[in-house]
Amino acid sequence: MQSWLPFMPEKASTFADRVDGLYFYLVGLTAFFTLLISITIIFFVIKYRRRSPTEVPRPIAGSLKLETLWSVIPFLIAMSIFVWGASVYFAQYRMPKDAMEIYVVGKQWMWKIQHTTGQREINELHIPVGRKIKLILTTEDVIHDFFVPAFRTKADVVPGRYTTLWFEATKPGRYHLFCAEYCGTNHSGMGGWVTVMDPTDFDQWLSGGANQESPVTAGQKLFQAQGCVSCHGAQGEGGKGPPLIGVFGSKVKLEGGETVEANEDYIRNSIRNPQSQIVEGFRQPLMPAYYKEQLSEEHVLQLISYIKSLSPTKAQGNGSATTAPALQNKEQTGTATTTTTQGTTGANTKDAAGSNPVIKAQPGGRKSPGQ
Amino acid sequence: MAVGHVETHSAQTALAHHFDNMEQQREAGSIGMWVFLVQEIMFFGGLFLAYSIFRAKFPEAFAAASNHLNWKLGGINTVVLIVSSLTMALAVYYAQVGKRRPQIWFLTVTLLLGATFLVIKGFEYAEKFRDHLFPGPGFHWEGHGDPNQVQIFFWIYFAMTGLHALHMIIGIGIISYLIFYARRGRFTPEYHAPVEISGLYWHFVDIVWIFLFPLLYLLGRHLGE
Amino acid sequence: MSEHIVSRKIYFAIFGALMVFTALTVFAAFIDLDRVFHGANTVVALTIAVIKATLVVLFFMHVRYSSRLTRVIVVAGIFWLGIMFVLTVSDYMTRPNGLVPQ
Amino acid sequence: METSVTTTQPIEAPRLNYLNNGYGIKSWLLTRDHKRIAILYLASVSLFFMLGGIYAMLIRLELLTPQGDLFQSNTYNKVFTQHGIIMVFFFLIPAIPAVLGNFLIPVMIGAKDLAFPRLNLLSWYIYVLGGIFTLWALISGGVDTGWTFYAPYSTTYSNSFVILAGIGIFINGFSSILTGLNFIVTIHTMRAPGMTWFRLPLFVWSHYATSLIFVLGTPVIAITILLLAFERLAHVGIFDPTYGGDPILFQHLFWFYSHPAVYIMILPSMGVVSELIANFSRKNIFGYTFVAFSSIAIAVFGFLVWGHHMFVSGQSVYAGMIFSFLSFAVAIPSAIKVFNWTATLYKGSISYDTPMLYALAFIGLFLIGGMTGLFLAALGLDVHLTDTYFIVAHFHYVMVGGTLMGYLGGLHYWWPKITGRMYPEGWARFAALVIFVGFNLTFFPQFIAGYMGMPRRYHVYAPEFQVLNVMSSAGASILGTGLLIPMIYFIWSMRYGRIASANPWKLPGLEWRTSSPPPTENFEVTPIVTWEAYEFAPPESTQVVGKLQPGDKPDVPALQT
Ligand code: HEA
Ligand code: HEA
Ligand code: CUA
Ligand SMILES: [Cu+2]
Repeated sequence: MQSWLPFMPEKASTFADRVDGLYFYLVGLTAFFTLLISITIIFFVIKYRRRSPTEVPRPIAGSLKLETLWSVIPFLIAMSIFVWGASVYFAQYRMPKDAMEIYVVGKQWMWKIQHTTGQREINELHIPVGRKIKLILTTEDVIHDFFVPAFRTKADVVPGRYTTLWFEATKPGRYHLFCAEYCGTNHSGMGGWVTVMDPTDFDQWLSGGANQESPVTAGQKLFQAQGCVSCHGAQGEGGKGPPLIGVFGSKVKLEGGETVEANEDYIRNSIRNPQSQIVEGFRQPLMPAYYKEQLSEEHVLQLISYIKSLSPTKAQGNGSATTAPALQNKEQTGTATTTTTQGTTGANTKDAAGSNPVIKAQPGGRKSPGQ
Repeated sequence: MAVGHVETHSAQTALAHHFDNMEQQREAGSIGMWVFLVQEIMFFGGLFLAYSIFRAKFPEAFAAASNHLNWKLGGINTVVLIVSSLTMALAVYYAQVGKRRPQIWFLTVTLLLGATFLVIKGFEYAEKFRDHLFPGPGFHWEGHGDPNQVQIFFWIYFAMTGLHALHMIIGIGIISYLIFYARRGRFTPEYHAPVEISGLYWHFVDIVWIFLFPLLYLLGRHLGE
Repeated sequence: MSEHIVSRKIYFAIFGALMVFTALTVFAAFIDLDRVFHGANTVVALTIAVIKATLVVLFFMHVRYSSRLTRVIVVAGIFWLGIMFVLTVSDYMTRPNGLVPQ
Repeated sequence: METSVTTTQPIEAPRLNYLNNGYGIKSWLLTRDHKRIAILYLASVSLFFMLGGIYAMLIRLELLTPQGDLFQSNTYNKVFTQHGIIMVFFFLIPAIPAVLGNFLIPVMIGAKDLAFPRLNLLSWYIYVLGGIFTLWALISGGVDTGWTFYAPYSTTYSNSFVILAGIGIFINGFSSILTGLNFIVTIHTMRAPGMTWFRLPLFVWSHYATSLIFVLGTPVIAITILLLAFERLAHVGIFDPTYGGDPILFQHLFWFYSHPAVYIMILPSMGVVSELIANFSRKNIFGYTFVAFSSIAIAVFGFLVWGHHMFVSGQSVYAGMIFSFLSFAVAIPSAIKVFNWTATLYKGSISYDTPMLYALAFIGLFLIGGMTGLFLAALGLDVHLTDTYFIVAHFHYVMVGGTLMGYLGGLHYWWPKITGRMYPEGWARFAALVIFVGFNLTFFPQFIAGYMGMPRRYHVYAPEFQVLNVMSSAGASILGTGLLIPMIYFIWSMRYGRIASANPWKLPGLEWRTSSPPPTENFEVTPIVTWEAYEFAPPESTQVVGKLQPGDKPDVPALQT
């Protein structure tokens, strides 16, 4: 279905209106200045056309008044755009507390998607309408970009790191999913559809794949299989290796003084190259690095969601540690985000609790509106 | 350096056809060289930026790797370069006052010092190759610190010192060119711009090393092995 | 501008200073200044390097005696390097975990 | 042609000019005359422009239909990559400085040549060498990374000839650096007596600003490309995360140069337009000092905004804020220029010669291109627009609608001076019109496609975008044919064009006070400048609006202090 305006993309997220508003403001400005200048020019060009080959007009030196006028006014206008743009951006950047998490892994040239309830999809994303969705994205290979025009949002998916993106769909339907960052041969083929469903239909769809195991259980299995248990303990209570219970979302003190926040990036990093951050008191390098060969990005995500499930409470509270005070009082109703964990650690650890796979997120799937 | 000599040894008379007078030509030469050096600053700047960021990211690994470098050789080389800077400055001085013999002599010493620097650097490189510390498939590291990150240190180390050495080699070429013409008695108190601006270049290369030495060899020593 | 000839004395004096500073920087590197404050060693090492560089630029490279234009050029070079560093680092520093190992 | 040029020259013209002063390949390939070097550049740059243009046409042909039926996907990727690389690095960046700047700066400031003629020739050879490497890359199989070479795709995953192309760009960079260096030194030290800074034509000012960027920016892309190439060779490095590297760092280093580079592309063109507007309305430019210093301001601020290409890349939000803010700040000097140009027309005596048509087209199109730049600088909006066709439209409006128009205007304007022949006015006006129409038809629809969400660098696209793409392709063919016309009549005019007098437009600029084509030494005797820039009428008849004095301040040439 098309929107009421020709040549406008569909609006399907609570966020679309804000972006469109800014867009129309700028279209207006552009039209205004284009008309202003071109009409003036045409007027002058006709009025002062050369009448005799020898005529010499009197020179005009210039005018300080005018110069200041047309530097200051454009500057003020520009600032208005800046402020508006920034406010929209911040709205995008603020993570909702109670979002339903979905894991996304990009690889040349497909999107692999896994719901906390276990459903897996490829190049398809099913979400309920009117529910805040938070994607945690990464990639196996090069940079990709998760782009849903109808939601007016996108985020680069950067290798070696997690990016988050979130939105709240407002209208059931099927919308384009594009890869917007050039990623090689089949870049233009790396897309699919986002299907927004009524909550009831969505639950139907969910129950369809109920038998599949959730990332948490999958992670737990990996935790056994990969031999993590031998050092971190059967329940992650720790042993030769540091304990994992309650680690997620806490501040971890490292060898060499500095403390870091145990967010997704930290845990992924501790799996991929453990030597790079050694937890205080575990100097001797026991833990082997797990490369792509042993653990795909999806596996890592499963392990992370398992480890998250080990710290139901701790994950709370320190989220704001890294969110700018300036933002604390910002309104929470942003819809889509396009910032990396860097930008959003605070926020996304905060709601790590809210969306903790065990405590909330799994129900978050089933208990989604309407059930 | 190109900027300088290209212009001057062209015409038989020292004054190139398109300049009005020697003064203008000299000025053009030195400004030209300075602008060129600014471009050099930005060129190395990119590497220094990369260094700073990764050092901040991987402090442990960088300290470990840096401690593995041979600071004595690095120090000796620093001294060698500073001395060569002095001799270069003196060579310029004697060109200015028009004393040919000491000028040639100091140019030669500068050249030899430059060569010494490269030889010592050569030994250092050889050492690193022997210990499989050259980044790439053959890289091997069992000191503490994540091998990947240590490798990045050595990557930056070789990139920076390598480019610096390249500049030294060019510099040596220029100096031998200067010696050649100095012996022909080309340079006079009126006309010695080439010596002067080549001096600028040489000092710049020295300055780069003045930063490389502490950054690569020394930071992290206090942590001990 | 007729060029200014720097006396040899100055050259030797500068040379001496450079040597002293070199010794100093090596010496300083081996004592643990981080106890004073984190990164003190780096600060010291860089300060010394900057001083040395300045000496070379001012005297060996005659900037102290050169035209205003030359000085402007030198400053510009350093300034632009500054731009590159400050803005790039401003990104890394403001990432909550921008500078922890990745 | 040379002989015929001299015969009917006005009396004051010497029998000998730079064109007929020596014949044969050697007299060209070994020349140190900045005018001949400019011609060498003109030839090579035009070749690259054609090549890039053909690629462009292939792109548009492919995009006629949603399903990619003309090429394989990776062929298409190579096509747009090579289109971008060639157009940016081998056409647009050298185009105006190396051709028009090279030819005119010494003449405009009353010098015999650039400060370092041999260096000038060397930079041409470097340029050619870089070009050869790039062409070599294209012939041996091409590059498919996009002109932005983003890691880790370029360092690890692409299996195309990245290194070769990289070397080409690396080498070519030094050509830019040396040209910039040459300009800076020349403008500082070689001005004729009486040619104070504030008597310089604005063309020279803008080239001075451009040279600053050449010298300060280009080295960074050089080192970056070098590191990229090594990383690709050695399979270790600082960009690919699998080696512990950081892909965002590459983007910082790349854009640190490549954003200022876009001002390298626009500033010279702005200089040309300032000349055209002033001269073809026989008025001194309105607010000379403001136009002059806005160029410098653009060059300086241009270095502070590169992060606006990375709003969604994983850069910190706060850095995003800073860069967005600065991007808006840098728009102001451009605004000042636009308004001053418009004001210059007021009470002028405006002629409708072809160069003027291009100048007016420039203002309009650059305005739209620039304003859409503001869309992209606005954080929240860029999130939706980035990497869509909106970007493509934006930068073609500024680069083609802006720079290319300025370049064509300049070529027509100085053609008599360069070749001693006039171009056919009628045809020229017609071509200008065709190009203008074709251009807008090509790129305006892309704004809409972009906002509707069509991503760039797409070989296969969603059917609903087809209408717009067909329009765009139709426009492109008009544009292409429009551009064909000047190519033909320029070449034609070299032999058959009407002989040009020394000063066909009746203008005061120094370049019009020597014969066309000028003698090798530019002037018989070094001119002594006693007049202001664009001084058509005697100063006493100057009419002052507001308080501002005419921009003449006694210059203290730095070398005196
Ligand atoms: C000649 C080249 C050129 C020029 C001059 C510009 C000029 C500008 N550009 Fe553009 N740009 C490119 C070439 C250029 N650009 C290219 C090639 C890319 C894509 C690279 C890639 O990814 O492949 C790009 C991409 C690009 C982006 C990144 C988009 C993205 O990838 O997400 C941004 C974001 O801020 C941007 C902004 C601007 C701005 C603010 C200006 C400003 O300088 C414009 C200033 C001019 C005006 C504002 C108009 C005149 C003013 C008035 C008429 C008065 C009214 C003014 C006000 C009210 C302020 N450009
Ligand atoms: C100076 C810069 C410049 C110039 C002049 C142009 C000129 C043109 N560009 Fe280019 N373009 C870029 C710089 C430029 N482009 C860049 C940097 C990119 C990004 C690449 C990337 O994503 O990596 C790009 C990408 C780009 C795309 C997007 C590709 C994609 O993202 O999938 C498209 C699509 O329409 C396009 C079209 C055109 C067209 C139709 C022209 C026309 O104006 C060309 C007109 C010129 C000619 C036609 C040649 C002269 C005429 C003849 C030789 C006569 C013979 C020819 C015929 C009669 C057909 N360009
Ligand atoms: Cu993935 Cu483009
Ligand atoms: Cu930009």
